Amino acid sequence: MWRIRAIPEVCIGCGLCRVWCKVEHSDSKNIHKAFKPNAPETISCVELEESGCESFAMQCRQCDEPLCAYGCITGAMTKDPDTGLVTVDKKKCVGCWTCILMCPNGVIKRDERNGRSAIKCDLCKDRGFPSCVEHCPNDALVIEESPMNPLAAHSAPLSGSSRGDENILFSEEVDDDE
Amino acid sequence: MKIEEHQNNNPSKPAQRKASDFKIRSNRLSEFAVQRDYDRCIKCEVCIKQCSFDVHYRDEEDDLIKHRPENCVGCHRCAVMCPTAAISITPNPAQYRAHGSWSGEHVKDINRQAETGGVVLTGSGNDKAAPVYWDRMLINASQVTNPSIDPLREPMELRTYIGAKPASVKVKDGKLASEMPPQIKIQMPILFSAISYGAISYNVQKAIAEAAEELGTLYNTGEGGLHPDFYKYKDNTIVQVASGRFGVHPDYLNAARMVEIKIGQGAKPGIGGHLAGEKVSESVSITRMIPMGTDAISPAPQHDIYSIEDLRMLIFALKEATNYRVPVSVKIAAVHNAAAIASGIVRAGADVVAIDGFRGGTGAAPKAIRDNVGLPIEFALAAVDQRLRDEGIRNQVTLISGGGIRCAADIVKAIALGADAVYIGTAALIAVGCTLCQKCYSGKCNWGIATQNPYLAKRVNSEIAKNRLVNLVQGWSHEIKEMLGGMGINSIESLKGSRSQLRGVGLTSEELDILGIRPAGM
Amino acid sequence: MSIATSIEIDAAGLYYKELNAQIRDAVSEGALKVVLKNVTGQRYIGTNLYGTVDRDTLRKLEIEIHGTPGNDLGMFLDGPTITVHGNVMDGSGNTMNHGRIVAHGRAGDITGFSARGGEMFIKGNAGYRVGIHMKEYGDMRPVMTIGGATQDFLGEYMAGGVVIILGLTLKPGEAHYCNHVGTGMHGGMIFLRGNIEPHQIGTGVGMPELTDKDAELLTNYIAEYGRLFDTDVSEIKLEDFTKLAPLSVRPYKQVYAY
Amino acid sequence: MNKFDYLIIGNSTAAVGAIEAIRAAGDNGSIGVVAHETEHTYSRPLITYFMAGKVAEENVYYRPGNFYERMGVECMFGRQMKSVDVEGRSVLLEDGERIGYGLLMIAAGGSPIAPPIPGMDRPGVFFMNTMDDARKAKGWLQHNKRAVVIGGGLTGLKTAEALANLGQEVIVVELAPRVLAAAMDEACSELVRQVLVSKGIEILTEVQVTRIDGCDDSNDVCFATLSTGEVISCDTVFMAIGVRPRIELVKDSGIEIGRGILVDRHMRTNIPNVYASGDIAEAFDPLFGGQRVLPILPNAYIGGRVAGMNMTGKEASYNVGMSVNSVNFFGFPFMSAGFATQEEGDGFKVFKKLDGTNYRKIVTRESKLVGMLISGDVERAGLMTGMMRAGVSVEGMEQDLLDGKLGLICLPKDVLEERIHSSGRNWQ
Repeated sequence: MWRIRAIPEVCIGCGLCRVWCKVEHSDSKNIHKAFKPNAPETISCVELEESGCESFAMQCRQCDEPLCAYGCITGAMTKDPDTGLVTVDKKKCVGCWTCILMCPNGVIKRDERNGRSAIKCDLCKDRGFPSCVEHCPNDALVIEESPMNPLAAHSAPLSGSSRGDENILFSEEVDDDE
Repeated sequence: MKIEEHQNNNPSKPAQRKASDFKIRSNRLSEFAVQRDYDRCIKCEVCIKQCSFDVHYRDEEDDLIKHRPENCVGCHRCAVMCPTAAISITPNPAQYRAHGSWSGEHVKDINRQAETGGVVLTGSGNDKAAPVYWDRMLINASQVTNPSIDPLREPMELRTYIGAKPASVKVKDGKLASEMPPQIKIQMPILFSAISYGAISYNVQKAIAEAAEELGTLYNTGEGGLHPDFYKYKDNTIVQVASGRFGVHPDYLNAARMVEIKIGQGAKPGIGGHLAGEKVSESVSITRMIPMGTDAISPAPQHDIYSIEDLRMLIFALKEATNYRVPVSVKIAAVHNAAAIASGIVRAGADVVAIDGFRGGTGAAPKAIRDNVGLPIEFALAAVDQRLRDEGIRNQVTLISGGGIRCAADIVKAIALGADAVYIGTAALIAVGCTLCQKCYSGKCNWGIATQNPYLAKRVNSEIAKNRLVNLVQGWSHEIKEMLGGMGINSIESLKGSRSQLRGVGLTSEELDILGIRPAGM
Repeated sequence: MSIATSIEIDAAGLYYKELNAQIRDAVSEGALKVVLKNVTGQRYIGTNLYGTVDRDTLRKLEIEIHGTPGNDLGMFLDGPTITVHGNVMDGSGNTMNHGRIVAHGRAGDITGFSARGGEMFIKGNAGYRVGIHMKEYGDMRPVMTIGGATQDFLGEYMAGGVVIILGLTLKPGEAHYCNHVGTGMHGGMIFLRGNIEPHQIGTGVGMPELTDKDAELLTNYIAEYGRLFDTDVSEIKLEDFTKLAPLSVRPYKQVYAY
Repeated sequence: MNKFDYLIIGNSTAAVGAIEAIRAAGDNGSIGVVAHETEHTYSRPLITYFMAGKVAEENVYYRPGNFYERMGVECMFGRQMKSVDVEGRSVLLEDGERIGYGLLMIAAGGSPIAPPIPGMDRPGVFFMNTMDDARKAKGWLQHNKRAVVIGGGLTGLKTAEALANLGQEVIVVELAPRVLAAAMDEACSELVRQVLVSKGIEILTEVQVTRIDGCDDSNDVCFATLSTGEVISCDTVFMAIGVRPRIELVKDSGIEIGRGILVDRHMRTNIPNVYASGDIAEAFDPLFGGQRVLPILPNAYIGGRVAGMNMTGKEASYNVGMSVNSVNFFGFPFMSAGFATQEEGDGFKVFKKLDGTNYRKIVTRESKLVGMLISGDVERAGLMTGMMRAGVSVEGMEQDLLDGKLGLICLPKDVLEERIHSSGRNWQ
């Protein structure tokens, strides 16, 4: 599965990640049209964090234990057992924003453009490759590719039968996999 | 000890405050014009964040991004970073009245000095249109009589050994029986020239060191000391001993593959250097071993070297300090009597002579010096090589030339003129991102290269920079091999000093004589 | 294999390279004291000891020189104590890091050039540009005590460290003869005993009052001078000292047009 | 006797959490689910949306239609558990069938509190607890137009909102002096009141409905009499006073109960092979520092998941359960977490900022963030719950928190490092 990771040491705080995220999540997917004065509001799923000289970009980490999905009252937010992507089903989302309240990284946004729905980093799945990573001028965003943790599956099908022995989340005894 | 600023107050003089006390009255025209295509501008503010010279700003009232062209230094960072290519930086079309003698630059510099009473500073290499002799030399190639070599399929040797070579060697049982002076094997005749940490940021020096390691060549610390983190690159490090003696101590000297005594720098022959106190950050202070915030002053001369005899003393002091393990290099700026000086240096016992031409780079130099003092490296190199040959001591040193090496062809020509290897500095920085805006001395380098400001310095990702440097040198190495192959030569050794491979175009007979080459067509 | 912790080397007729190699070998083999006899101008004594033994051992090493060592005595010195029973020539303590040089005689030019640490004691006069570009860093601070007087450009470009000039070789009432003292100085301090005129001092150098810490430092070094050279220092009064210190750590700030 | 490796009582969020955890762990054991409702698993908070016609029926379901099939679960819906035999590891259903289990999880939720008001049984009186309730009310409302909602808590107000959206005249009757008294402080509940009133909802506080009467010609609801003596005409009454854990199901079974079924951090009851989670459980609240019944959906899922993990033998602990609520009325968002209603004192420090309709309040204890309340600008509110879970000191950051200016970058270096690098598995 894929995750985007920030490398604060080389993040230059330019904000191009935010710009290109907005473009990708606009209707037109065209930078000029997306930012036209009368264009519908564009939303960035990347949060550029800055403090003095330090900065980094943060977007959804596609958590193995996604609290947003666990808190979702409608079942709209799920973690895909195959891709590991945490996605929101706009048709189901009613905009209660519990996911926003649950996400410890604060990277879920409100999208009120066509009805209320949560919006979050989808790794630009329609595009094939995350636009923020591709456009980062200093490689301060990278794709981490890791095998899908079977235990991380939010709703795994019956067939998946590898029975790992590791402890997971919530556990004080847990050693993180890194 | 903390030194306090002492204020000289003269109570007898009544205080008068004029407008000029509050503000510099500038008669300068902006050097650059900023053009913003408002149809393309998406107001993302990337330009605002990227400009350390405060050119771009958001006008809240008009809800537009606007600019202050008078601040622009022409580094093009904003134009490159703008996601919609909405910005172009051009020379200001509004210029001083054209004049055949008084150029706009003269007028601007006069104003600058009339305002401040100071020495006009600049950075990077000489930007004047003095003749570049590399461009007036053409390289030979084989046709029919001496077959050319295809370097893609046949072995081609760029390996170079740095160090003094004995006049003769004894071989016994097929093995070398003479004791050789220390030698350093490098994979191509290209070394990274001296750029100190302080002049450039940590990340850039790290990238250069790592590139040298990956390429199997050497980089030079400059006179800024060796950062503790960089001791791990010691097999690829040349450390410098210069007039400031910053960070010079036994560990430093013994961490290196080569020690270089810096007498002069091509961009500013005959003068010293001052690293402004504000650039002496904590990390720079650790590296240079001086307190934070104090000026790092490199005096013009080394005060223990007032003669060739003194130079010999320092060379051997360094050999003693390193137990004769590493070659000692002496770097001089190319000046009028470079040949005689080089001869003296060789006789003083140096293993390597590095000559830096007047187009060499600098982090800060008085403009008057940078643009008017020194010699083109082509002449200096040719003269030095010839003099050492005439005196029969050419073998005693490795000759490294630097100062304005721009491409692989320059390297081939330099080696044909007599160099063993070249130093590249500005070219390396361009590979990392430098756009030659010449504001290195300001410490506000928008490309994160010539700065110690942590916000700006992060702009160089050493990993990316290292890869770019490696690519550049590998690209050049391929080109050198192609040119060698074209000449029917399969080893860089065979090209060394082979001036018959060069012909001059558009050169006077004196120039041809000095370069030791024949005119094209002969 | 055992070796005497003290070893004597007769330097007569030895080229400096051979002499220094012998010293290096002796130290490598464990000598803690090296006595050099008949030294006649051999250079770089003490320079090549890096890497012989560990740093702590190097700091205990004593080198005793009888005769006159050549230039660059103890260049890059990093630990040992060198005692010279005679004069020293130019460049003693050049770029020294740590250790001690004691000369029972006079010293040449650029004594202590660019030193970053360590101590030097010169019994008599010293030459030109003494203490030039001395530095300090962290807890490293070189201190040079000169019993006599010096020539011009004393403490030029000084960026740190302490130079103490006792002026003992001057006749009573005789003024110092060095000019351009502290030119370009931007750190450190010079304590000068005896008369000096303002025109002898470089621009940018101030004469602040002695602090209590200064007095303590001076008292200690004067006492040490007395002890090392077996000299009566009771006549030396703190009030006879002039302290010279730079007015700014950025002396050339205003030189440039930006 | 039918026997399952895993028997789950209940068919809601906690049950789903447990089922998904069991299957995610790769355990293929048999799972049986007993539920007294006949519905496929659905989202309880959505029933008011469904009633208002804002959410289509198919979207009320919490998981896709083939969920049980895909998970290999045998459903026994519309059947009520009667008792548990923890010795014999079996459950007796009301219909007399006995089902055996290897491991049991009780996630039967809560039942609505029904106050003893005369007239409660009249047609037109509804609860708002199940899909069935919502469906029935939806039909009723088609030919009625004036409703009284008893209870100004979350369910009551969401019901009122739904009713207003349907064009009903709505009167909320609340016993406490203000609405949402359990979840919000005075200032914030006033903001909620203003939002509701602006949409035409009438709110009566410090009153009760004492009786519900029909009309002369009909048994249907017609009037409600208030404790003030006032009589209001209405045609529908919703009971939304609250729910309580259905602990009567395990009475005398040997399973320890408090206000709910007491569970440890592994969601295990005092009986080793019996687990409980969801609204029925009384579990550990790390902020509160003790056992609490916290009937909120996120905790139900997480508790169910922890129970599921532990049941398959993968040790997991329930450390993140704390009170969190995110709700909006007519699009205006409100959020609360932890000690949201706490006022200054008892070792708590409280910081508040009211700017128009944007309200922010943070509560700290020993310089750690332990509670918050936000209305309006809820952007990045999760940062604060994240800080609450991580237990980081927010000393000196209080003003930034109030101004909404705080980012992840303000977290201590080690916490930040963990956030940037972690795979999101270990939110302490």
